[in-house]
Amino acid sequence: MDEEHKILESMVSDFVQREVSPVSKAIETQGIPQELLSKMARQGLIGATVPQDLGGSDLDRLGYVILLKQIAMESPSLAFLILMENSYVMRVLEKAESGNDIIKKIAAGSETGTVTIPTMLGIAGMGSLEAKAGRISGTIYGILNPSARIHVVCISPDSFYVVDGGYKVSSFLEQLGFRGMKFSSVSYDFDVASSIHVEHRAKDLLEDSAIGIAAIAIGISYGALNRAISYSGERKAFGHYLREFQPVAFTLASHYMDLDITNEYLMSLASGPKDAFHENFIKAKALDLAISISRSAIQIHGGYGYFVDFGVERFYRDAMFLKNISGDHMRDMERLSDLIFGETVKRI
Amino acid sequence: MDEEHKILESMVSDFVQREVSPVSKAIETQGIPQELLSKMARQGLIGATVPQDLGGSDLDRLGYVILLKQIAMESPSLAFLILMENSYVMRVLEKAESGNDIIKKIAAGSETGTVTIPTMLGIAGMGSLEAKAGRISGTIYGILNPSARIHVVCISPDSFYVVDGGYKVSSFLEQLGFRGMKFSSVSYDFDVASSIHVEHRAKDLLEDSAIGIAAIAIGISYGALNRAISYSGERKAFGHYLREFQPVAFTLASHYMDLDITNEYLMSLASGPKDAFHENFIKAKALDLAISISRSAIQIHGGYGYFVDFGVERFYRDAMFLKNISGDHMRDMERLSDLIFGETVKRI
Amino acid sequence: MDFELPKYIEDYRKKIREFAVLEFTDERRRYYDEHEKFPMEEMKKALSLKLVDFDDPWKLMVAIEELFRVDPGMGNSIISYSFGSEILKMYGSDFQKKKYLDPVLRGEKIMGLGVTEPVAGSDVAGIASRLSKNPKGGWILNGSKIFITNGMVADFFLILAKNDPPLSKKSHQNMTLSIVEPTMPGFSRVKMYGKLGVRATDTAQLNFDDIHIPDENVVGEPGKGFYYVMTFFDISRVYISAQSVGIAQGALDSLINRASADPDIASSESIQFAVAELSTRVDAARLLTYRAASLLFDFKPDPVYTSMAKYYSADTAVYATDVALRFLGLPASVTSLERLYRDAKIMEIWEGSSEVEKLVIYRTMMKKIGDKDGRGA
Amino acid sequence: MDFELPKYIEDYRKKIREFAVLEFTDERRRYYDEHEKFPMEEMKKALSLKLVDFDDPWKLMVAIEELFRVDPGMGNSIISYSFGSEILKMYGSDFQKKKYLDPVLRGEKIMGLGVTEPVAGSDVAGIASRLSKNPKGGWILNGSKIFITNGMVADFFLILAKNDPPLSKKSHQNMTLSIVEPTMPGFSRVKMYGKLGVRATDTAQLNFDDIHIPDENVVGEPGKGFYYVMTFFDISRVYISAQSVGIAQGALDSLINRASADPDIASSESIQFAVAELSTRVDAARLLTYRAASLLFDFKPDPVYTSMAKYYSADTAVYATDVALRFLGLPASVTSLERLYRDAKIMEIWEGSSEVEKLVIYRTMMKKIGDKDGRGA
Repeated sequence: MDEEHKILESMVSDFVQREVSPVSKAIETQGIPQELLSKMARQGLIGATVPQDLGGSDLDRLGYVILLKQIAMESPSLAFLILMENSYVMRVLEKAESGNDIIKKIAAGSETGTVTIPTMLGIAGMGSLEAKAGRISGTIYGILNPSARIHVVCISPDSFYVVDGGYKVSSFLEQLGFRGMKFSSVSYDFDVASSIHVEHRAKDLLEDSAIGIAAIAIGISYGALNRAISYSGERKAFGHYLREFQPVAFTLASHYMDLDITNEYLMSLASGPKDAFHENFIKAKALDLAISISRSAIQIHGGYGYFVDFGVERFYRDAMFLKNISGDHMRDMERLSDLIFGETVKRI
Repeated sequence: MDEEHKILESMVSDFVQREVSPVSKAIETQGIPQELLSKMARQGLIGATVPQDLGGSDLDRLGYVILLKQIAMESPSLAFLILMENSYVMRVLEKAESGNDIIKKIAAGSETGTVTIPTMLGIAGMGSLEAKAGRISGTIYGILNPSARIHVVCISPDSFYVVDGGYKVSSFLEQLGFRGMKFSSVSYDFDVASSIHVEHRAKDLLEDSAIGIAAIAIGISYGALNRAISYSGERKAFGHYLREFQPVAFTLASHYMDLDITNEYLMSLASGPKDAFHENFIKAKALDLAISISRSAIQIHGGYGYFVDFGVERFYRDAMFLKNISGDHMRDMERLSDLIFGETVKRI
Repeated sequence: MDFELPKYIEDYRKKIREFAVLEFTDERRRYYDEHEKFPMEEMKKALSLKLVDFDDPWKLMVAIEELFRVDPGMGNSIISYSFGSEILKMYGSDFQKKKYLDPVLRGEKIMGLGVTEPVAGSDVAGIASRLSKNPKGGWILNGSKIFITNGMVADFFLILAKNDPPLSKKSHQNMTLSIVEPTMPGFSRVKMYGKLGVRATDTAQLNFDDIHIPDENVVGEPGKGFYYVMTFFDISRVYISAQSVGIAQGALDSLINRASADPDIASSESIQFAVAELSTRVDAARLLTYRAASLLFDFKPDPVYTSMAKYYSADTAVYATDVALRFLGLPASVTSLERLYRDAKIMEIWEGSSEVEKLVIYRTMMKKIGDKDGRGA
Repeated sequence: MDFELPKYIEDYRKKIREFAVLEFTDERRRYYDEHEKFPMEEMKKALSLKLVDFDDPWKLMVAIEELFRVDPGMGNSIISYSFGSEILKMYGSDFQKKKYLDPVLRGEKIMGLGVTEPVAGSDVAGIASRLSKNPKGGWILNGSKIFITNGMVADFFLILAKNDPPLSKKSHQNMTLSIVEPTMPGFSRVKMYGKLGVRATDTAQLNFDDIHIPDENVVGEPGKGFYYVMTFFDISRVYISAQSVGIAQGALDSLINRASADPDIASSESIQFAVAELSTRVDAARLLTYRAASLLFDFKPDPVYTSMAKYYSADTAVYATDVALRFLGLPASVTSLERLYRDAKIMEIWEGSSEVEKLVIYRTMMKKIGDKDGRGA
C-alpha cells in the first residue's frame, strides 16, 4: 500500500472507531442515523467513488476497497449501503441526463438510493415487472433499503429506470442480514415517459462490484475474528484463558492465516486494473471465509455469542446474507467454471 | 513478475518438459538418473542458490521458488532433492572451512547430499546421536537420499557435522512419498576431530526453507490439477465429458481459485525480503492444498488415477509426505499460534 | 440388530408432524421470532391435546425431532415446560414431587433449571452462586444465573449453587440443588432479549439476593448437586441431539421441496449431490442419536455415545442449514430456512458446547480402553 | 430398535481380529505391499481354518471389517476368492453351480467378476465387449476388461458383455453375463502393476479374442446381465462399506495407540479432539453400514441406504487416514498407517465411485417421495 492509501485507511479507521462503532448495534434495530450519514457525507465517504465536484472522494479501486472493509468491520449494513449506492445506483445515474443532481443529493447524505437487486441478479421467483401501455408495473420481493427516495429499477439485463416516487412499499420482511436497512416487497407503477431511462449492462455492474463485495466480506471476517481473538484472551474456562486451549488457538490461527492470504489477494487485485476473471475468485473465496469465521467467532463466545449484545452474531447473519444478495450460488459457480474452462458447464 | 524472472520461468519450464517429464515416472522406481543431474548442473539448476563461481545460478528467492515449483509439477522427488541440497546441505557447507569444494561437487551434480531431517526437525522416536570419547554415533531412522556421499548430520538444535563416510545405510524402508530417493535407517559413527563441524541454527534453516516447501507444494498442486483438468476434457462417462458434469467442474474450479490465490501470496512473499511470520502461513496453506487437490485429481481419474501409469497418484503420496518431512503438524500449529498471539499455547 | 422404530412410534411421528405443520403457521412462526415471545397459547393447546407423551421417552424424542423440524423456537417452548423434571423424578423428596413435580407433569406449572452463570459457561464447576446454612434454620442463596430457559415464565427453578462454607474440598462434591420460587423475597429476573435464534424460547437472567430456602426445598443430598446435574445432562443431551436432527431434516426438506417444485433446480447435479450428502449426514446423525437414546431408555446411558450424538448432530444442523441456504439463496433469506439457520447455531452451544462433548468422548473412551479386545483398542 | 450385534458375532469378531493381528505381521504386510503379490499362503491358511463363514452374512461383514482394519490388501485377498459368487447363487444353473460355484465355496477355486472396461468406468452401460451368437452353436466373446480383481489368480470369470446383434434397443436390456475360463482359446491376461494401495490384491486386464462360450456358460437369461450385476452391487457395496469402516478404525487405532503410549501426545487437546471427531465419524459410518446390512441380510436391500453407507464410509476412510497421518507425522510414513492411507483411496472408486453413489441416493430418494408423510418429504 502506498502512503496515500495508508493515510486513507487510517482516516477511515479513525472515523469508524469514533462515529460508527458506538452506534453499530443501534443501527441494526433502528436503522442508519441521518446524523451519521451527514457526517460521512461531509468527509466524502458516501460518494466514495464519485467525483469531488459532486461531493464525492473520487476514490480509486483500492481506496474503495479500503473504505468498505473498514466500515464492514463495524457495520456491514452501512458498508453495504455505501456499496449499493456507489456500485449500482450512482453508476446508473452517471449515465442519466440529469443524474448528477441526484448523485449530489446522495453523496450529500440527504437522500439514499436503492436498486432492485433481485431483477438485477436475475433471481427467479422474486417478482417481475411488466411494460404495458407506457407504464411499467409489478411487485418485486426483497428490496433492501426500500424507504430510499431514489429507486433504480432494473427491468431487463441492460435496461434501468430511475424512479423517484412511483413505488409503494407494501410489506416489511424480517431478513437474515443487513438489518440496518429494511427489506420489503415494493410495488412499482410508473410512467415510462416521465422516468429517466438508462441503458447499462447489469452484468457489468455486478462484475465491477465483485471486489467491493469481497471487501465487505473481508471486513466482516476481520470484525468477527478480531472480536474472537480478544475474547479468547479475556475469558477463562476451567481456570485458563480460552486462547490457551490448543483447539481454540489453532482454529483462530488457521482463520488468521486464511484471512491474511485472502486479504493480500484482494489488495493486490484492487491495486491493479479491473480483472473480472480473478475478481470472481476473490468474491467467492471471501464470502466463504466470512461465513466460516463468523461461525467460529460465535462458538468461541459461547452463549454470549448467541446474543446481539456481544456484537458477534450479526456477522454470522450478514455473511450469509451478503453471499445471497450478491449472487446466485449455482449460477456463480457455473460462470466461474465457464471462465476457467472456456466452455459451458452443462445441465446433464 | 519482472522480465528476468519470466525468462527464468520459461527456461525452467522448457527444461522440465524436455528433460524431466519423459523420465519423471522412471525416477519414482529407479531413482534420479545421473545424466539428468549432469544436465541440470550444466544449466546451474542444482546449485540454484549458490554463487555462480561455485557452479550455481545465484538465484534470488523468487527465482528459487519458480525453479522448485516448475520441477515439482513433474517430479516432486527431484524438486525436494534440490531443496534439500540448497536449503539445508549447502547452507551448512557455506559456513564450513572447506565447504566450497564440496558445494562445487554437489552443484556439478557429481555428488549428492542429504541431511538428517528427523534430528533437524527434532522429531521424537526416530533415533538419536550420542557424543562419547571423541566420537559421535547412533542410528537415525528416516534419512532421505541415504546413498548420498555427503551427510549433514544435525546433532543438536545449533550444531551440525558434515560427514563424508562414517555412516552405514542399514536398511531401506518403503516410504510414502519422494520415492525417487531412497529412505532408510542410517547408522553413524564418526570421529569428531576429523569431521567438519558447523554451528548453525536448525531453526533458521527450517524457517528459510518455508517458501521452498510451499513452492514444491504449489508445484504438486498444479501438477495434479492440470492433469485432472485435461483428463476431464478428454474422458467421457455417460456420453459426456467429465468436465460437463457440474460437480466435476465446480470442484476443479474451486481448486483452481484456491490455488491461484495461494500461488499469488507465495509469489508476492518470494518477491520481497524474508518474512518468517507470513512464510509460515504459506507453507501450511500450500501443503493443505496439495493434499486436497491431489485427492480430487485421483478421484477424477477414477480407477486409472489409482495406478502409477497415469502419473497422478504420486502427487497424493508426495503431498502428504512433504507435509510430514517438513515439520511436525502439532508443533507447527503451536508455533503459528504463538507467533500470531504473541504468547505460548499451553498443554492443558 | 434392528434399525426401525416400532410402528406405533412412526404413527405418533405423523400425528406430531401434522400438529406442527398445522399449528406452526408461517405467520405465527414469524410473529414469535420477530417479537421474541413465548408461544403460551400453542403450548397450552399442545398440553390440552395431551400431545406430548412424557412417559414414553421414544415418543418424546420423536416429538422433539418433528417439532424442531418445523420450528425450533416454538417447538422448544412446547416441550420444555418440564425442563429439569427428570432430576426431581430421580432425586426429589415426596414433598417435592407432590408440590412441584406433579403440577408440572399435569401441565399446570412450568419449571426451569439454573446451572450456567456469567463467568462459568460449560465449566459447571466454576459457578459462583453460594448456598449457606442459615443459623435460624434453612439456607440462604446468593448469586445469579444466565441463559435460563423459561426464565420469565417458570413457576419454580432448580438452582445449582456451591456450599459456603464448603462441604468438601473437591468442588464437584460441594454443590447443592435447591428449589427456588420467583415469589421468594430476594428473587429477581430480567428477560434476555436479542438471541440469534430460537427466539420463541424464553430466556432470562435470574438474581438471588439473600433468598431464604427452606430445608424441604433442598433436592436430594447436599453436596451432590453437580452429579445430579451431570446425570440429567446425560439424559437431556440425547434430546438436544434429537433437536439438531430435526433442524437438519428441516433444512433438507427445503432443499428437496425446492428440487421437487423447480425443474431448473432439480436438473442441477450440484443440488442432487447436496441432497445426497445432506441426507446421508442427517441419517448418520439420526442413527447416532437413536443409538444413544436406545441405551439411555434402557437405563444404560453411555456418555461417549451421547456426546458423539450431540456433537455430530449439532454440527450437522449447522452444516445442513448452511448448505441449503446457499443453494436456495436470496428468496430463502426471509423464510423458515433462514430461521433454521439462526436456530441451528445454538445446538453447538447449549447444554455443553461441542468442545466439551469432544473432551467427554475422548476422556471416557480412553478410560474404557483397558479392554484391549474391544473396538477402539 | 437394537444397536448391538449378538454376542456370538462379537465373539467371532475377536477370533478374526486375533487371526489378522497374528498372521498379518508387519513383515508380511510390507512384503506383499512392496512386491504387489497375492498372499496365496495366508489365503490358503484362512481357508483351511474355515475362518471366514460365507453362510452367515453378519459374520462375513464383521470379518471384512476386522481384516481391513489390520491390512486391506491382505484382507481383501483372503475374502475375495469368491468375488461375484452371489450372482451364481442367485442366477446360475444347476450345472454352473456344480461345476463352478461349489468348488469356490469349498475354497478350491478362485473366481472373478469382469464388468469395468477401459472406456467405461462407473458407466456400466457404456461397455464395449461383445457377445455374438455363433452360427455353429454357442457364443463368441470379444473385448477386454480392466481393473479385474483376482485377474491373474482366478480359475474362471463372470464376464459382462453386450449382445451383438442387440437383443433390445435399451442398452440395459442388452447385456449378458457368461462364464469364461482362462484356458479357453482366445483368452489372455496381463497383471496390472503399480497400484497406489491394496497392492496385495491381484489386479489384471483381461482380453477376449473370439472366445467360444458354450451355451451352458451363459448365466441366467441373455439380456439380463446388467440387472444381475446391479443386484450384486446392492450386495457387494455393503461389504465395501464394511471395508472402509475397517480402514477408518485402523487409522483411529494408530492415533489412540500413540496417545496411549506417549504422554506428550496424549496431553494435546488437539489430538484429543481429533480422536473424538474420528471416533464419532467411524461410528456414524459403522451405523450406516450396519443399517444397510441389516436390510440386505433381511432380503430387503435399500439402494439409498446402501449407497449412503458406501459413500460415507469411503469418505471416512480417506478422512481418518489423512488426519491420523498428519498427527503421527514422519515416523508413521513407513508404517501400516501410511499403507492404510494409500489403501483407503480405492474405497471412493471401486464398485461405483462416490459420485455414482450420490446419484443413486438422489434419484432413488426422489422417486420414493410420493409418500408425503415419510421422512425426507
